[in-house]
Amino acid sequence: MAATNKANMDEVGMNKGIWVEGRAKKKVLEFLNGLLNSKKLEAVLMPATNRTKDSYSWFLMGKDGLLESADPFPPVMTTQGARAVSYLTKKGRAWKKTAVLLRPCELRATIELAKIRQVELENLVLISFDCPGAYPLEKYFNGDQKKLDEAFDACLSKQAELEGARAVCSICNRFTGRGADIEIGLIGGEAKGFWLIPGSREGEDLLEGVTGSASHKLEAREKAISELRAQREEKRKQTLDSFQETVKGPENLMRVLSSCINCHNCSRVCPICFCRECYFDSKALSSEADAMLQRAQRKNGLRLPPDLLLFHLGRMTHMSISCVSCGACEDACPADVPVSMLFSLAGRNTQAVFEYEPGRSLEEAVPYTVFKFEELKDFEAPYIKEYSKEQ
Amino acid sequence: MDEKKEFTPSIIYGLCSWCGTGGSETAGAMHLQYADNIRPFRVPCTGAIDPVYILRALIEGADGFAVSGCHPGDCHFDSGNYRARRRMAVLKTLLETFGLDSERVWLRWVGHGEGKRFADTANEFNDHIKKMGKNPLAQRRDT
Amino acid sequence: MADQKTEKIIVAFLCNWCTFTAADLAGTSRLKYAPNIRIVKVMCSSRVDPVFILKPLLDGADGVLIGGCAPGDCHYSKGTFYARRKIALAKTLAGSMGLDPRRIRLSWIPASEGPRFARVVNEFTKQIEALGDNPAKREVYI
Amino acid sequence: MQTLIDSRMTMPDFIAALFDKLDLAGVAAMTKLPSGEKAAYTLLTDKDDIEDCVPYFPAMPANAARAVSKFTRQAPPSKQVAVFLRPCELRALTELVKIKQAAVDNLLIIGFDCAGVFPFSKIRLSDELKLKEYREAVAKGKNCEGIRPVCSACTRFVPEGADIAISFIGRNLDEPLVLSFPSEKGKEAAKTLGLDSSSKVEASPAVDSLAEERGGAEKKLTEKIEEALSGTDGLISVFDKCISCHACSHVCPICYCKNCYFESQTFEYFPESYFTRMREKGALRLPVDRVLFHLGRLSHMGLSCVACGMCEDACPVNIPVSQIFKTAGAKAQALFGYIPGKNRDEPLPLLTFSERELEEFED
Amino acid sequence: MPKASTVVIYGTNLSGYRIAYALSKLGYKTIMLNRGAYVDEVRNQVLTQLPFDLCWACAYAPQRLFVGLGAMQILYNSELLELTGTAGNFKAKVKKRDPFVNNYICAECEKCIDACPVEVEKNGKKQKAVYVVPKMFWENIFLIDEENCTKCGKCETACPTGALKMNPPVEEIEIEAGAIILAPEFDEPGEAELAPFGWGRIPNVVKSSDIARAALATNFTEDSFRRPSDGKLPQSVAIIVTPHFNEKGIEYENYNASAQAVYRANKIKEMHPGIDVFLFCRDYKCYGKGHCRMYERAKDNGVHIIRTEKLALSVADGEKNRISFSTCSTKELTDKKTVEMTILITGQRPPTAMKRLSKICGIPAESHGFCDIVPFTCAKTEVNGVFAVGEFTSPKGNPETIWEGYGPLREILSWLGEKNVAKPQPPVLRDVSHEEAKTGVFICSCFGAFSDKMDLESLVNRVKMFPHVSHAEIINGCCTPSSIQETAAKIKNSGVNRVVLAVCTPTQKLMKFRKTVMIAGLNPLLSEFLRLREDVIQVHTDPARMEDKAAAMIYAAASKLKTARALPTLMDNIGSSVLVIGGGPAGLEAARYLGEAGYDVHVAEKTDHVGGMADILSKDLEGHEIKKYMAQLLEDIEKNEHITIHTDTTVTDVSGYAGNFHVRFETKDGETVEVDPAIVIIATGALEAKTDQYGYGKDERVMTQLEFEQKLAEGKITGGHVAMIQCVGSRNPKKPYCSRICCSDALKNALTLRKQGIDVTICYRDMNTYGFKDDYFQAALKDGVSFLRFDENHYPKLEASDDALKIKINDISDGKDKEVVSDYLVLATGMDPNRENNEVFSNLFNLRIDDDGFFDVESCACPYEDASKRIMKPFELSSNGVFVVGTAHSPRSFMESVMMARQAAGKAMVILSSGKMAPPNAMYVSEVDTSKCTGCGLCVDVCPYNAREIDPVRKVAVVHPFLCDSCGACVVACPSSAAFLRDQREDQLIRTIDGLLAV
Repeated sequence: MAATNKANMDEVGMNKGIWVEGRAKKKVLEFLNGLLNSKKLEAVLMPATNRTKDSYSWFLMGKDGLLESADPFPPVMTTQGARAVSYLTKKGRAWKKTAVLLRPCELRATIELAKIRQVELENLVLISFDCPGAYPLEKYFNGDQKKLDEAFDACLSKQAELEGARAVCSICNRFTGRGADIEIGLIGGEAKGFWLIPGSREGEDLLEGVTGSASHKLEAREKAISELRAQREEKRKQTLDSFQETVKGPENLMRVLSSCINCHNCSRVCPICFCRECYFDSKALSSEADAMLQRAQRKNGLRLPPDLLLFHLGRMTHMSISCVSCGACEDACPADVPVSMLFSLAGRNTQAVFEYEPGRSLEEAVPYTVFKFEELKDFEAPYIKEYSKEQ
Repeated sequence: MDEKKEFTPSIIYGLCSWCGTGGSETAGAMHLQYADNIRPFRVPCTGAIDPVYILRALIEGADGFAVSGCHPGDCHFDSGNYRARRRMAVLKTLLETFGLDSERVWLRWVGHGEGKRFADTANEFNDHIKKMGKNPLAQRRDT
Repeated sequence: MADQKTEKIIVAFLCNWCTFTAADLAGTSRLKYAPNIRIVKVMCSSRVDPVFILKPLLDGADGVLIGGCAPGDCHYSKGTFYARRKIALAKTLAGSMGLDPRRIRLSWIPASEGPRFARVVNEFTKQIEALGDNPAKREVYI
Repeated sequence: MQTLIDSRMTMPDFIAALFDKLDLAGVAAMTKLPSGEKAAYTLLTDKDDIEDCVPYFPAMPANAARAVSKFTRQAPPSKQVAVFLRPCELRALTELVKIKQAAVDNLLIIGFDCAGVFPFSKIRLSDELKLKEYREAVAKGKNCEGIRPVCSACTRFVPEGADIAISFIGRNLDEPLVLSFPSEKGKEAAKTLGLDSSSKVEASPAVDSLAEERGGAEKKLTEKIEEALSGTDGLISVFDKCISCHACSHVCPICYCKNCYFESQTFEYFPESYFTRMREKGALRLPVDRVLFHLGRLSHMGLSCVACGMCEDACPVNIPVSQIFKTAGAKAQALFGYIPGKNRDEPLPLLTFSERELEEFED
Repeated sequence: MPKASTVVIYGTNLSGYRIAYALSKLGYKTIMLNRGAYVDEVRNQVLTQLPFDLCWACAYAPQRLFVGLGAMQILYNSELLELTGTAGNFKAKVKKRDPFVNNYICAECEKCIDACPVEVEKNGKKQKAVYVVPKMFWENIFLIDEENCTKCGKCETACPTGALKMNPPVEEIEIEAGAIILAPEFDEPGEAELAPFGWGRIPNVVKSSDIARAALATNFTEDSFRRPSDGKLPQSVAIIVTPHFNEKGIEYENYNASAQAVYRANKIKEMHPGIDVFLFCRDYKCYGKGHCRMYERAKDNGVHIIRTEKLALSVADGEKNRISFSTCSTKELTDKKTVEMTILITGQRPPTAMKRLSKICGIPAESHGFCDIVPFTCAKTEVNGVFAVGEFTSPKGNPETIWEGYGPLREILSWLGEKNVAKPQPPVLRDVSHEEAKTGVFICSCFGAFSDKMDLESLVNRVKMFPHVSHAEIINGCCTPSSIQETAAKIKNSGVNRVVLAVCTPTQKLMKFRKTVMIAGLNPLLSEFLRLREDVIQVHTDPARMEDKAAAMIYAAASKLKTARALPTLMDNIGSSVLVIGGGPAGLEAARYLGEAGYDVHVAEKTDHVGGMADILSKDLEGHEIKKYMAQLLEDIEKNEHITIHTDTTVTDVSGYAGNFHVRFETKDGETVEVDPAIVIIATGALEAKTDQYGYGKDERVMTQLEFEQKLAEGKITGGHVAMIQCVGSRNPKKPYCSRICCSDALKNALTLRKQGIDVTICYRDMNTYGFKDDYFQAALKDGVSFLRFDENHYPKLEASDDALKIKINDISDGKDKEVVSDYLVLATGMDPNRENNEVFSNLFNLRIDDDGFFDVESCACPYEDASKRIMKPFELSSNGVFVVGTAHSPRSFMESVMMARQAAGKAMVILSSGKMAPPNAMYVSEVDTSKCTGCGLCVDVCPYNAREIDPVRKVAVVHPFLCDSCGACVVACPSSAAFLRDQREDQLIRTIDGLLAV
């Protein structure tokens, strides 16, 4: 259960990684099959290539073992994994003990969804890995997939930047699977092998009996991670700051949004946007023709369907605090709007207000549900008592 | 638009049904004069103001949106104002992030008995928005 | 590929007034018919949305049978006319989308005709057996 | 055949005249966005803004019928508003009126011949070369390179059901408009605008040649899709990449449901159901009901599909949704002899019946 | 002779109000005798005796809504002259004079003021002889300045509604009453009492109540701390808890005097860390919930807390106060501090009304001059049928006073006849669901007052053109009986089915507006009430722009109404039985109270017998016979057929919600009992704290106070010397609360010992004897009990040898090290929460546990003390229907636990009596659109009233409407607008915004 249970984490500690030599993809599948055979697990939810082998999809696999095409490290993110977990457990806890393989951002989104009861973590074992990023769907579908796959595999262990990765991936600073029940440590292993690191009691139990050496110290990995993180953090800051410059002000922002077709597909694939009916598609915003004519009069015209900017900004007020910068929105945008950058930027800033990191810990309440008595004074307009003396 | 005509901003003032409204009523009872282009928008509690309303107003023609309700600790509904403050913080952060004049949105607590504070806030906000000028966002047809 | 020997599954949507009653009659008359059928009672055959037909086919049922009152005999007077249009649509769509329309059958079986119900089930079962397994049955990629 | 009249007005003049003489409350048409790169369907109320109108701009960021639906669903305008619509948008609007998702009261519908549109992410206002090619293709009555596949196979490119129709194929876009007035409302408007039959114009032969080219393309497209969709394997392969985002239905002008059936609680399962199904098959692909969504959606709206191509434009994984729906929709429509968007008064096929029909489907 | 049913309430203190409210709910009429010319002229506690600074207007005012609804009547300028008859059939002779302006008819058009020719200077401002009292919460009160009025009669002629009567006669009436409640307001100490503290003679000495009042208008900002002499912010402040310094008449600390002082100190410090704050008290009496934490905070904040026995104030120089004090009782005033401002925490003095009322009603005063109450009863005086409540019976703070209003209900009812107030039958409403929306706008001219200020005709013409408006017209008014009828007729005749009333404040006149719409046959959800007066008429001057604003408001309201839906008021049936968990004195008292009122009560007790800790106690400090009382209680319980006792039981499962719980418990034999209580009272008590300090547990001579008391009762203590150490293991950062009872117990046992001639030494930190208990401290001093006072950081040390216990202590009274040689050491260990128990019930009933381990008051239906705003709300169930009473709530004495149980039971009785319950905001409750709801629970998390939960099967939110107070927190929390308020659906609010921008 809940991998991000802090107490759990502290107890287990982080220096217990098991070093496994060999190709990570193969070994991880062996490991999972082993758990299925030994009935420690009854099912695994993870990506596998689809029939036409040109894309990936989520599969729940069990009794007969994993599909041959199962791939713990897919080069693209078709459906955000947290959504897949949500499909499975929205109506109740997983029926059987199930391992789920998630990218770090999918893991974070899963934790966020657990907070809002769209995911039930009980009976799930969350496994995550050091993610090199993912290709944009469009690039992957239109490019030379073999080459791209090779480049991706090469990146898995070398902690090199994935060339052509999605914009959000290239500035991702939370690229490890920390917080999962089992973390697959690729960084620092230099392709010779990888670590399986327990993040909870449960993870520890599952790793029992996995043969590997404990000799390979995790320090190398920690060092590599912190270097990469420092780099990424710097890059993230710079990229978002300079991106902010390009979208600041109504003129710039509307230019960026001008290709938006108001299809709301970004929210539909968003793992955090869990509403069954989006507020911005609801009756709340519908009005009579005359009212729209009036709006048109006020602002020299009204784009139809209306409320395009309201949708984006409004959605940000609803979920940017929980935005995990997974990039699913941008992949699904048919109009090439840099949605994920917009949301990453918005999320960075709104999350900072509450020092909230989505997906960091299950125990951290969603900021809208809690408050402190003394906080956020800066957002209040200070009263100048002498303002209108004459009265 | 007549350029010479003084700019009269279009302002919505979101008031909670208790203190915000009470403050405005006290101002009324005391016959305090304040800017007449301010339109009251009444909700049960500041905690019931969805930032979406404010965004909608700013995009659709308002030059400013002020919110007043019970002081912290005084909420008729226990804690609505604390949550309101959080939402307003998010909203203002977002507006700031995208350079959309976060100063067009004000949150200031006004108690039931604070007629003067209410009128002052209305006037000050009006002057403040006048100084800021028209809301460029509200003039765009592509939003 | 599909194992021809597996038991075929036929999902049947039967209208409460005619065919479901006919099935009842078949039972009380101790008529023997193929055991492959899984009955879903609906109040009227026109309640059967094409989605109800397509879903079992995609999820691996080998056939879908819709049974209702004969045109003109509908308990709700016009239901079967609408039902016929819907099932025609379902079959046409199935045909154009790569599903075998022969796996869908619409039969009007009045309440009094228990034997006919048994016959239709047997016939349809045979027909489905001849068609073999629905390829979607073991298809994990669907 | 409608009488064609030379209006002696270019597009801007025409819109200005509409404003002036018909006392319009507004005009809705493709309009340049202030940012200058793109155009969007926009409601304008000020005559001064009409210079930004670009009704012909060959892109469809949204099917305008959806926009008109948003505009009129709650209540139609109390004063007349002119709406510019492409033929497929007009057909979609007609279908929406049937299901009460739009009203045409107080709308003056201006339709125009459509030479197709480019995928919307592929065209900008600044793409002069492309636009020039497009104009030339229009004048010649040929398919322009780069327009969407469904557009190049669209044979219903002349507006049906407009109040004022602009004849466009085979003509120069900058020249005065050639109009016809198929409806009473249109004729009334013509009178007010001071247009009479004295300036009759002949129909352009380019219309027929384009029809022929499109007819051929349509046949080819149908064949291609039919082949791709053969058998369960075909069905799976075609939709294999689908990520269940449902973007196709969300931009579809016909899919009017507020909460899509396939996103409703009906299709949310309890966990045990997933595991049982997984055991039966060995593995279960998630999200489930992916193919069912497409088939089911077809069964819900295929009879009204106007092949506008929005779905395909919006698909983030390049599934030829529109081509599939056009092909499958056409077959279903043929079953009932139903032509969507043809006639506002014709009932939807599933809401009517005749007593003796379709007997081949029963036994 | 049949009993009378009306109840006369003398005075308007909060308790009286609460009784009036509760009786009206129960169907009885009350007549309140208000000695002032308007409500609150004689200040009751609401303004000043708050535990904290809070604006209470919104919570206090709703009680007034019952005034004028028939159930509660207020007589102004009234006095009780004579009381004859006996309980059940009193005849009260009352003198009264109606107010000049009848508030229920007055439209507040101010025409009288315009007409008045007299103008005088008052406080630097010009004022007419008829004038408005600055707004009292919701009402504007019109008064005539009798001194300057020339009686010209112009105002009376000008009054369009006939509300103003220039010469209302003084009348004498006789009221037949079943019971009399004495609830006069408190007497604030005046110059005489406060003179020693310089009040009235030394500049910059202010009363805390003055600050509290000022704070209400400035909302507790810096303004409340300006020094009076020059309006400047003082750089140093002294706060003095005056009751501690034995000045005659105010020496008894009311509930929150110490707490108020510390609160005030913290407030100043937190706002201006630079100000030096000195707090002078003798003891810090912090026995209320959370009070010790405030004290800890004060220390952290750097407040200088000076414990002193004596002090005096004088002028230092200019406008500064010099405070001379001594920390030692023997020393003269040697230490000095100079401050720029002094705040006196004043407390209450004995009521001046006591003498008169004593004569009229025949009730005796107790020794201090307050009204005497029969022990173990709620508010019962020695005369049957006459009750006394609130600060009339002892110094009190708000929470106690308010709760006291519920305590005596059952006893009051026993003297009353048949119910004499029927609920008004609402008019039949038209079903308009099938009609197209037609909105009518009715614009009030306020009898011409509005039309003087702006052109209403023009507004009407403009409004008529709005797309959503089908009818518009001017009305005269909508607030006087006749104008309500006229307007209703206009609405009806216009044929509209949506109504916009552009009138004045609904905060005050909501009921009238609603009534108007209902008389017109429409559901009020189809109407909007705009404040033309407050938002336009009174605050703007440019007529054209006033019209714009009014038009915009009307436009917005009309657009909002377009999609309004009429829905019936929700009602829920509630059960009639009660479950009491815990069979201690508090639980049993609650059970007896409700059982005798005829409600079925189940008592679930964990152990094999009921009675709890009371077995051990025989008398309390005041000498009340606890044993006798308990015997009577058990006997009453035994013979009451409504009460079922289940011993040896464990509560295993709770489902349902307030009003309709379903509780299962198991007995020791594995038997399962299921009950469906409407209300649950938790009285599971607390534990005596144990300690390992001072050799307790090892040395038999060291024992807890309770153990000692038993020994004493058994006669085992016959001689020697007894030492007591107070506050062992408590009032420290680890356990920051006072157990409230230890000081009393120590005094009680010490006095007993002294009677036997045994020497006693009490080592203490603060003598926490509150109220009249302080008498016993004085008595103990007189009786020769020796008191040694130690510092909180230097507890006494024990040196134990076989022959003696040597206690070494530094006495801070004189700063000397002392040694006490004793035979017994008695430790005041205080109370510990029953954590295990509390945990269980907190899970079962969704109650929170507070930082100290007791039940948190915010989450239960019995908010006492710091859940301040909710205490005021009369709404019975603005939380989850679970009352926590007695020591499970917080440390209480025996008597206090029992009283608390009665008060909760009284409130429970009011709820149960209704059988049905509508939500507090009956019409506007929040609801769920289940097709949209995803069960994310955000709404549950933010609901302050526990009114929502997730249905575990359907995975959607459900609302318990009568817990919902319609705040809308859930609506905003829900991103997909699956949560909505009935009158404010999302689309309606968006329409409103569009509408406001449309004109």
